[in-house]
Amino acid sequence: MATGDKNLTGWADQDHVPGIKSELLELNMGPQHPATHGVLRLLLKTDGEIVYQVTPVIGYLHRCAEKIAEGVNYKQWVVYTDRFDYLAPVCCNHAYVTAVEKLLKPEVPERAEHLRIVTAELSRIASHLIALATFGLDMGAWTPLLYCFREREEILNLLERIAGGRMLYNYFVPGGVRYDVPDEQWIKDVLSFITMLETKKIKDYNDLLSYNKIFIERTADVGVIDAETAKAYACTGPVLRGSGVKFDCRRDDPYSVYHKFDFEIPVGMGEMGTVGDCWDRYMVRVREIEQSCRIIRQALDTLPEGPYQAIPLNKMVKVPAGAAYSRTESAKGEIGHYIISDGGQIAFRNKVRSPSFCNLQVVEKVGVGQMVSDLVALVGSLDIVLGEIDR
Amino acid sequence: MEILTAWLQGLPGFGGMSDQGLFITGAALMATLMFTVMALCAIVFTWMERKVAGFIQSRYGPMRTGRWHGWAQAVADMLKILGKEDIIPAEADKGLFVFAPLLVLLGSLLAWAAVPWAPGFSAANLDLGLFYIFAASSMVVMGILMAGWASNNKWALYGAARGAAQMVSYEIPLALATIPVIMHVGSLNTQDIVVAQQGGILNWFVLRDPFLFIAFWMYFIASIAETNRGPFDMPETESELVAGYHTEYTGMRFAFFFLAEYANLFLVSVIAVMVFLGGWWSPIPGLDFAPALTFVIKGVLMVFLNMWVRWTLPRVRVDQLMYLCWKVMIPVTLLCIVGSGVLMITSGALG
Amino acid sequence: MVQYFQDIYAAVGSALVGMGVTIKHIWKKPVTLQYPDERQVMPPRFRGFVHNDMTKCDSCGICAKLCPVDCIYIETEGKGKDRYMTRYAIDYNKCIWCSMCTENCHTGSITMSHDYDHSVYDRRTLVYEFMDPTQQKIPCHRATREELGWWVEPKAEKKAAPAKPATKPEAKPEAAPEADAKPASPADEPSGDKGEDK
Amino acid sequence: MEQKAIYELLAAKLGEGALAWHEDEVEPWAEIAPAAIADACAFLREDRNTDFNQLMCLSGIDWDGYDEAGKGKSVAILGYDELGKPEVSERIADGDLGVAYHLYSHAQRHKFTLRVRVPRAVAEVPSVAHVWPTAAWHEREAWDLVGIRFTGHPDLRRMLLDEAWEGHPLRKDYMMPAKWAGVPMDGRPYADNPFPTPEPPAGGDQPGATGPAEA
Repeated sequence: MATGDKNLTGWADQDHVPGIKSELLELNMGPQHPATHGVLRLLLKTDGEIVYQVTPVIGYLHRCAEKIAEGVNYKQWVVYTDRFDYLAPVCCNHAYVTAVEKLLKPEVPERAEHLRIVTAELSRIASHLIALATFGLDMGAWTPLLYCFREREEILNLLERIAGGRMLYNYFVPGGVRYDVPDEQWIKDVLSFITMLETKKIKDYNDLLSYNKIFIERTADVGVIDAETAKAYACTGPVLRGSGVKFDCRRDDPYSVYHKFDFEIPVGMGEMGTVGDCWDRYMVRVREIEQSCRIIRQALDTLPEGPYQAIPLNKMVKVPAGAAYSRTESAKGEIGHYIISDGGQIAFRNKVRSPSFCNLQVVEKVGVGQMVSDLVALVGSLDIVLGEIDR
Repeated sequence: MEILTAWLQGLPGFGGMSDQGLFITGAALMATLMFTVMALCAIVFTWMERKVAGFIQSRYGPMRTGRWHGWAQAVADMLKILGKEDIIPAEADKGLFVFAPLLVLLGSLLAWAAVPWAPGFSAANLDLGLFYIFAASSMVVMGILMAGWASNNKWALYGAARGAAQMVSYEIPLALATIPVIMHVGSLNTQDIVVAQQGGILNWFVLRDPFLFIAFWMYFIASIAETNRGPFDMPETESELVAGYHTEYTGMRFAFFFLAEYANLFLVSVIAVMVFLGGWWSPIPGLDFAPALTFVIKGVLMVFLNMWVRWTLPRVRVDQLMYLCWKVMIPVTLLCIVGSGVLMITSGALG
Repeated sequence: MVQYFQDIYAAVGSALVGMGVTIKHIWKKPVTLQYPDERQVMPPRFRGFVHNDMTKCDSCGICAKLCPVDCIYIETEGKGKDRYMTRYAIDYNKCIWCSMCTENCHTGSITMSHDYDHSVYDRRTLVYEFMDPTQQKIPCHRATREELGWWVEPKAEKKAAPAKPATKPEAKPEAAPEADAKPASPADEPSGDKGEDK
Repeated sequence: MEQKAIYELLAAKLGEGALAWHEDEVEPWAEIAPAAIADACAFLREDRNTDFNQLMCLSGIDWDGYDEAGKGKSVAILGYDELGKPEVSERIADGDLGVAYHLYSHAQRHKFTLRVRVPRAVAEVPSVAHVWPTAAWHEREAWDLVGIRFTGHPDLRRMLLDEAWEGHPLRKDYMMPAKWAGVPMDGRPYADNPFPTPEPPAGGDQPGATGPAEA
């Protein structure tokens, strides 16, 4: 409301009252701050509530995973990919094994691909649930947080049954998946869970949060990222789609067997305000949960019989020399792995292009001129994970 | 107060006391009572808040301390918080920093004096009771401003600035919403306001006429804002301002803010009960066997409503908060005053 | 003006809808588990603390080699038939429960237990010593193991081998001596072998 | 558009700057002279036929010791011993540094890969941050971790590491400092063998706060 129109070039830096020096207030938002989703630090220059400059400072969680990749072999590094986006680790596994398989070219069994997609989509739902939850929390709504975590807990239980881990699964291996479906009951449980999610829970979230007038007022027309900015800053995932660009690696650059499944790509339509505002990004995630449910149902209905590993677990992976960049659609956006192999068991160089890293950058541009509260909304709607930004 | 002094006079040993002595003793007793009520508020309502929040959110809340549903959790928390190290930031304005929590506490404590607990039973039966309550509770805003400024913390300053703007603004609709009732009663005396609502639920001011009904909800919304609770917890906004004006406070001083928040919460709830919801009168006429208990139960229900709202709604933004106050609530409350007045004239109530 | 009243209506309406959702939940049974009293049943594949059955281990060292975080320490002495393991330790400070050590163990000695609840007061107590060389050294060479009755047939499949009863009671793994120094810490052996003495 | 055709367009524009086209790889790539990379990117971004409006990824690479036969990672550091200390060889790393650009066009739906190689001594590549704003952070990261200086970058500070950090970790000859800002950087403080061993455990190399576990 009060934002945007004012000329932002140093208005507050001038001395408006003779003799009284006025300057912008420097504010350290983070690294320990409830709204920064981790250890992100935003260096703000504000004039009262209006933000004039945002400088993200990152690296507090830096582990130099890319250096570690040069010391562990291809299979061992799968466990490190779990730790990038720890809210959707299966998606990260997927990105990595896809890249390795691009060089390795194993015959990945159909069943493995289906299982990969089921778990990756479950993981995506879990991540989106957290995104909704924490975004709601940033907007001051506590209760949706707990509801979303309740549903996420169900997903964690399901993934725990198939993969063994609760949060970090290490489920994929180059050439397949680690374990088969535990039992038929698991498939039934997944189906009943997604039915429950589709029919009941999403309605609850919508009633409680999405269509709440206060929530709409807080998020509509706030933090608008237009399509051109989104593309120029290489935003991907729900951030790009929230800006109205219909792009999804799963459809436009298909990997795995996503081309077999029928699903829609929700985009921001500016229902409550401008295309590309926080509400659009939020709503894209809600709708993606529904689409992921559709994919899971199709993948489980057509789950083929057969092996689930092309390479036995106890066989070392030796990747032929070469370089390949592979990208997949994670919950946060496009994860790219650029693997340079020198023919050995260990990658020569493994560059990770993480979606949150690129998505966060847009804050520098879009955050200017917002109010402090809107900046919180903006950062929340980008749904960043610091584990993946700092790597 | 009169009841108390009369009761004191009847006690052995107090009979020979002078009136002045009786008054002072009675006042001291009353103050102790009020402070106890206030401390109890904080303890009971913290527990209640956690339980309400818990059950709303599909969980239990505290379950361990004291066996039954963790009833002793709030007591344990209080003890813990009192035992914590008291930190005053090095760059803080020490005097103000120490004084601010006291002022906040004082603001909410003073207002308790005029609350009518039962027929004839209030700490001070003032003719300007309602006015006095609003005047006293507006001291809180000074405390908050002081706390934010003295902390020498930018987040605290933000919280204080927001808090000052919010609380000063919302006092207007808060007071305006009660004016129709005052017009009906023709008195600011809190006892009189309650007495005027005798005769069952239909005689409560909230159901007297449609404008009063709207005024009640306006009062309710303004009271949430006045107590700095969600969805209007601008001064604290834990996701934006860390903890707002009390970011730097620890231990006992933080406990004062905490105490004041819950005391204020109960205060605005009992004022709502007193002004709109029939005070100590029970909904069914003739069943008024425990006035004070009825009063407190109604107050607790109002607190529950407040908590329910808090744990449901997202927070508004600070400019939207001001918009809501100045462009929605003040016009609507003014409309209520006019409308209620017109109804009074047409129905011949003034006649 | 119409917009103004529509907004007020929408605000009140949506707030009431939301409050309906929350009040509905008050009457539902909470989903929380009262943790120490009620516990979740872990699925069969659950990866808890790593456990090594010292009667089966022949200290081939594959687990240590495959561990992405190098948290397994194996020390041996001697050569050939006289090669004995003197130390087998897992540092749970580092362990990431990835299960890579278990899937390549050819004797099936190292497994992921279902034990997850393992708080300690000192990080040092999380380095678990699975054997005490002063009590018993474990032979590594196949011939020696066969001779002493330690030999375990390698797993035919990847399925977990059936648990073999311990042949030598004195060969039971010894808990870390640090655990003794801190009686307050609940430093149990992270395994199914609950009955062992410390 | 075919990648080959894109390269031909680019070669026609750049002339000398386009060095080679590597067709028969898993992922074909064009080798560009370092000086021409900014022009190449600007061209690919602006040209209607190519229209590469998204920079998917920008990777800094240290090519030192790259051997397609898979022999050895680096000539400067042979490997790491048990305690994570590097075994340093006689030879000084002298391999090239490189940058790889992965481009994507939303409109045309095609991808393209560019690579540049610069000698280790003069690791300078023109920045493409003015072409794609997203490159700014990627380039900062490449500077931080690989040590490639991007000329013309608006704000070339370290991205992930502290401003005072020494060295660039993703270089093949990088050695972790034993101590930084008073914090010991070498690991394994808890894994001492608690049982009496023939040689007494060296207590000196343990960080002060976390002494060795004594039996």
